[in-house]
Amino acid sequence: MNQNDAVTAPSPMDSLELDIRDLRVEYRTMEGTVYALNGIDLQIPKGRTLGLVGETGAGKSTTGLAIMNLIPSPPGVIVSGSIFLGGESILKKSEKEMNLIRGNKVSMIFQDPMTSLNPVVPVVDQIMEVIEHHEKISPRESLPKALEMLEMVGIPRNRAHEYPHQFSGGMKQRVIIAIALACSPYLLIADEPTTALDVTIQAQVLDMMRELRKKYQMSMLMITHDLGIVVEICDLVAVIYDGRVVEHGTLRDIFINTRHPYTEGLFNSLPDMENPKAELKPIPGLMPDPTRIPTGCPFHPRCGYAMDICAKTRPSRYYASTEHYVECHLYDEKTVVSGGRIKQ
Amino acid sequence: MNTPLLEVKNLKKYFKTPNGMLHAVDDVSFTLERGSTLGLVGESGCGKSTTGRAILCLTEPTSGQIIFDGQHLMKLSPSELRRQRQDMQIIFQDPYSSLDPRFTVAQAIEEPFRIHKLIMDKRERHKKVLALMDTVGLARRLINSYPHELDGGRRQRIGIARALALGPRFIVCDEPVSALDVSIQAQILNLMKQLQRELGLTYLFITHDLSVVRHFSDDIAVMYLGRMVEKAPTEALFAHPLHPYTKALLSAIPIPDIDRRTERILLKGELSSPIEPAKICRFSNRCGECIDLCKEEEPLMHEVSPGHFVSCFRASGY
Amino acid sequence: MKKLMGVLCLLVAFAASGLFVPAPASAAGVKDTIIFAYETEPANLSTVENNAIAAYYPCFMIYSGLFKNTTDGIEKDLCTDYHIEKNAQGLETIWVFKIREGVKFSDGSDLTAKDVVATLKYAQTRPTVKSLTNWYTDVEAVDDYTVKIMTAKVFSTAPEALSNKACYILPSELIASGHDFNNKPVGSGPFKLSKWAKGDSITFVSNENYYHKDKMPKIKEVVWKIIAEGTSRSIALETGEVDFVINVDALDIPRLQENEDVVVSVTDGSMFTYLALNNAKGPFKDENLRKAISCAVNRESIIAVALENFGAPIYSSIPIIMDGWTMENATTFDLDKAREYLKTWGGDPSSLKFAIIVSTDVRRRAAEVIQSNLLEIGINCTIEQVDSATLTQVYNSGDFMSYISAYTSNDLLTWLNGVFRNTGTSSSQFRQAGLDMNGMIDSIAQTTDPTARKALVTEVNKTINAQQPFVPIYQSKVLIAYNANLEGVEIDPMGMFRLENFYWRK
Amino acid sequence: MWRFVLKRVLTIIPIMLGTTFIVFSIMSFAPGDAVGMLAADASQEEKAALRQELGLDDPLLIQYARYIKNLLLGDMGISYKSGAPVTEELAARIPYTALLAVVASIITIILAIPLGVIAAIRQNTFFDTSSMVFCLLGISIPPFWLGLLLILSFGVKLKMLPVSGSGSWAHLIMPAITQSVAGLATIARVTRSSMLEVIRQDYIRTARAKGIAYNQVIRRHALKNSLLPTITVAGLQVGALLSGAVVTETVFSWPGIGRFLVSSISWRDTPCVLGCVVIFVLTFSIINLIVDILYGFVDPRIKAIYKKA
Repeated sequence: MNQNDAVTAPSPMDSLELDIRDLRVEYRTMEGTVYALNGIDLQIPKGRTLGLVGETGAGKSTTGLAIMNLIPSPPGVIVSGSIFLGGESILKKSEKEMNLIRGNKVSMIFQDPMTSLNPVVPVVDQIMEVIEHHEKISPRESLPKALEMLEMVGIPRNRAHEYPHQFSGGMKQRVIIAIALACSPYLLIADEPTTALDVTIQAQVLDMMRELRKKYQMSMLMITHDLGIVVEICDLVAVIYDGRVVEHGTLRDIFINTRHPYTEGLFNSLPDMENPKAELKPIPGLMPDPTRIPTGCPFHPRCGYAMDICAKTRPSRYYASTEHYVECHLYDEKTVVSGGRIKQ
Repeated sequence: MNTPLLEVKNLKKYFKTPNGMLHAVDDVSFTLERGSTLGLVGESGCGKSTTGRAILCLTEPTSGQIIFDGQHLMKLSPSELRRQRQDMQIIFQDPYSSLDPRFTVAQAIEEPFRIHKLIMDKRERHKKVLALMDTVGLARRLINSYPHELDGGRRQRIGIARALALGPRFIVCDEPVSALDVSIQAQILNLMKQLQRELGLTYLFITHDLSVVRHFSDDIAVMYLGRMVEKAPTEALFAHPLHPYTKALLSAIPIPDIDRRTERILLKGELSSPIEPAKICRFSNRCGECIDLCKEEEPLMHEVSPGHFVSCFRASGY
Repeated sequence: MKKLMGVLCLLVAFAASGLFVPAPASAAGVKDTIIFAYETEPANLSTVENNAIAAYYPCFMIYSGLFKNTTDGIEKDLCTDYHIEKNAQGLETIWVFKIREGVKFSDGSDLTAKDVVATLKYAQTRPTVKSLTNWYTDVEAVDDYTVKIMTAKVFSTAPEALSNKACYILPSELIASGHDFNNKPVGSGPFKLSKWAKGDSITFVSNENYYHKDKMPKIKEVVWKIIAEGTSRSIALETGEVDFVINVDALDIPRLQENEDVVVSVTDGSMFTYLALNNAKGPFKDENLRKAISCAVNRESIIAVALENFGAPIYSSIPIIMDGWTMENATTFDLDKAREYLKTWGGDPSSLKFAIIVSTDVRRRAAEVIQSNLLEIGINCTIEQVDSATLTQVYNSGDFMSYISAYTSNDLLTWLNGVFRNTGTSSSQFRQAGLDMNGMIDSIAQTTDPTARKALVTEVNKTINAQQPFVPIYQSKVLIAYNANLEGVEIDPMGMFRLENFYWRK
Repeated sequence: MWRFVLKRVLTIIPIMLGTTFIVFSIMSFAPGDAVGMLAADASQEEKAALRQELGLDDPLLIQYARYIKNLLLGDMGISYKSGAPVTEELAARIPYTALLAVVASIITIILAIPLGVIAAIRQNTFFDTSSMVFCLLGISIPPFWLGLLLILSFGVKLKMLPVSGSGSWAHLIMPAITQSVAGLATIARVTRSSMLEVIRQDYIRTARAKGIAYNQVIRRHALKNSLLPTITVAGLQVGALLSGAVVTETVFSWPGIGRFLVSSISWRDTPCVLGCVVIFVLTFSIINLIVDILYGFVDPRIKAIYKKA
């Protein structure tokens, strides 16, 4: 399918900061084609934070890179779908146009702060670079602003000219956040920003992100595998499995009115807070091989509720409310509202 | 039997660096009962992994005593120590880097036999490998696969099978599930619990993940900058954390429950340097409850309630 | 980075400007420069501090002696006349030489009898050339232009011996002051040293003080280039970068012969190559075994394999150019004979264990042919290649079974002394026991009458052949190629030539 | 930093003592000696006299100690072969080898780094493949053969360049190319692979996420970082240049130190051999020191280590 044909005008609403429709991304390698995203839909309303939850290989990071239009190509190919950022179609932009958007209208924080900064450039220069690039100002003009950004993320000015190796992991992640926020983006994509950090540092960073989000009034896509972090920072949650959103809703929808068996499995895999010694109930089996996706519902081989139909047809989307939807054969228009078979 | 399986007394491990001695593990003592699990928690760089390795004498301790089943490990000759090690195994965090990429599953699992020159018969060894694969839930068809063909969970199962091969009584688990996805993590944790029940294993469970350690351990020891700051039975620790660091650590765990929000104690700053630390409370620079004494003397571990040890001047019983 | 590059470039330019002096532009019209290419650099330019061929060429240019070697034999040079006087015992042991008057050294000082005396005495103290100077016992100056040389016994070939570069004349004052002749030679030859760029080239210019006004070099400047690699030498000749190549690679000969701008000269050489056998120990004590080996060695195939056919087989034990040479008693290639000799020897050929030691690739190839030849008669041997210093050590120590070596000289006595004389405590190169070689050499030396001497040489030659102390293999050809415009080129069997005779065709 | 440099300079001393001692011992234990070469036909007594004159009959350790003592005074001894001071012999040849090495290094670096960088950022394109094939050839072709090939094509067939010796810039071209090809190929390959590694680094992605154009990202963030392995290999290649000099100098009759070393060894001219070794060790140590200092300039983490050391 040609990329351009796929843009079937998904009426981007003004209130949406990000609108991804039916995005399909493949990595075509020598070993075979990896189907990374298989028709993902994501919408983030202005000023809200969406948690993108899933396990390794579910397509979380690919989604983030796709929004930045930074999917490495080759081997990555955007097969179809559309991405609208503030009403503009990202996929139709030239590289030059993208360079005006990246770091300016949309920023991204990557997982590992240890490797995300250039080790041979002083940290303040790495912040100044993005300011100079987007605001077209001289180094002399950008320096005060960069120092201000550093201060805002809690790094004293006198350390600005140090190199990344002189900083701890938490401080590096603060620098990266300063870079991401330096040009006040509308949307911040945070790809597992605290996974590499210790819990106490993670708490500091999450706290800071929460405050900065408020201050900048920006929308956020929080990519994580940690449901605890989702609770901390997100308004909406999208659970993805095999490159597709299988359940989407508000925090309460997902945590209290869980619908999808996979979401339920994720919760059951975690120790129960009420009864920490109780045996865990892990999801059996493994993530499907991304080069060979099961037919029907991709989760059916691991699903305790699987029925015959699950192996044959991909389930449609059922809406329990305008924001809470689920893709599962256990539900139909009626049961999905009342809660169906899970957690009755 | 009443004697503990493992007794660690005043264990120290210092490393030489250009800037001075790095006190990775500084005067750590604890005992470990047979069949129990001690969780060793703390943030990166606190010395928990070094403790685990020093106990197995994988890295030679600077000083202290390690008494395993009545044997003083540090007094053993290298050959005696090698024999003793059959009883003591380790599982690493990243099974990928601890497996030789050129070894098949079978070769990886039978390697301990070859190293210790046990079960020289090839057929016998093959049988044992299959039995181990069954034990850790690895499908037999994978016997000739290479590590890169397997996912993290399966690799970790190989790591466990290798550790179990020589029938040990004690296993150091160094962040065994940190690299795994939650669904796989739960599978491995369940497997390890099951093995403990069936084989009567004793675990030293090293992790930074407090919710996992709460689920898994009977006792928990918290380390900070090479020092053990608090040790207590799991539920006692969660119910009554006494050391300010433990309190902060517990409050920092993001809990996946929207109805339960604890008041978060945010720590200031970051870990200070473990190189030549001053003889004061090592947590004092980040502590919200710090008093003058903390900056003058180093607190010692003391028992404040039965089984609950803490090294803080301000901690008292409950 | 850019700055660094700039500095580097400057440095290079600076260094290069020092190294590269523009080549002298030849005067319009007639070329008066010649460039030679030779494989090895002389160790030094002294007459008495080395005895390698590489040093002969420059010494012939820089120095002159009482006599000189030419393709026609020995010629008077600084000596104008000589006669022999009898000593008290009536033996002809006193040689009286008249020295040419008006000869100057290149530094302008006069050459007189006292320089001759000082030189010959000095040469006797230098270990390197002692074997070439031990024939005389004393030297004295009769007057400014007359010198007397006393020998212990009758020595018939004094002029030949004096034609060796070891006896070329040096200024006595410089000898006394310990002058560095190695690097700053001063002589009375047709040329003098202009510049020695070590490792690269030696430049000579004609000596304006040269006595022989008729033979003043027509070519004023000689550049002696060191080009180690054979093919590189040939290519340099083809491209016109050099004019004269000594020791052309045999492989390049056919190509050069097709080139009209190049003359290829192939002359019979005197370089006598042989397989030495240790006569003093082990199975080679037995002459029958030595003869068996000589009969088994196929010289023709060695010449084909190792020399690309540029060589001549030899069977008799002295060089063919020597007066009195004979084939009598010499063994030739004959496998049946070889087996016969083996039978006479009576040992088991398969029990023989020895290595042929060689020091060059050509000789290794020769040894490989010998190895297969010997296999024909059931003898197994191995080949060991070492460098020349090691080989010298090996044959001096006597700790060997066999090796391949070579020796060349225009002068029979020098040759016999070099190959056969038992010197001091050490023995000769083959440790031959059955022959009184020293006696034979001395008797030749003492025979002044040419006819008697020739008969004696033949006799000696026959005697040695009968003993077969070693296995003569081949005399290689002297392969030289030069610019076709060059005239006056004459090459002697040692590959030597007199450069002062060369000139460019107009 | 200066302490680091001083420390490194001081380490040259034991290295120098070690290498000279090893070479000295090997030369002593090797069969044959200079006397045998200089006076092959002399008698034992005459040889003994010559040996005494050259100081070869003293015990080895005394000979060595004498050598070191003189070396410290700047006297490298007298060549057995030519009788000239070794310093003079070396001084006549070092400029040639140095010139060849510097020109070859400049060619290498000017070509290798852009080649490697462009090949990396255009990975799997025609340019990449062809340049890597070229590099593979460059590494596998023996310099001896390459030299002759150049001589045959540019010297004999095209008659564009002189085939041997030194004397002008034209003489320098073919030896310099021969000298540089292997190093060029090695460095280009290393640059390419380190560049490939660097452009996959997270911080490159960070830079791209800032909206910086790819070419600029390469220039600002990848180039310097990818140079680290290149510098290491370049330092080693200089060592290779010294050893490769032997072959190149022979093929092109370049009057340098490499050929001198070989001929000195075959003459058992120990003072000259030691002189060459001293020069090689010094050059190599200094180059490596420069490499280490360059490291510090490129990577602040390493500089920090130097400061502490």
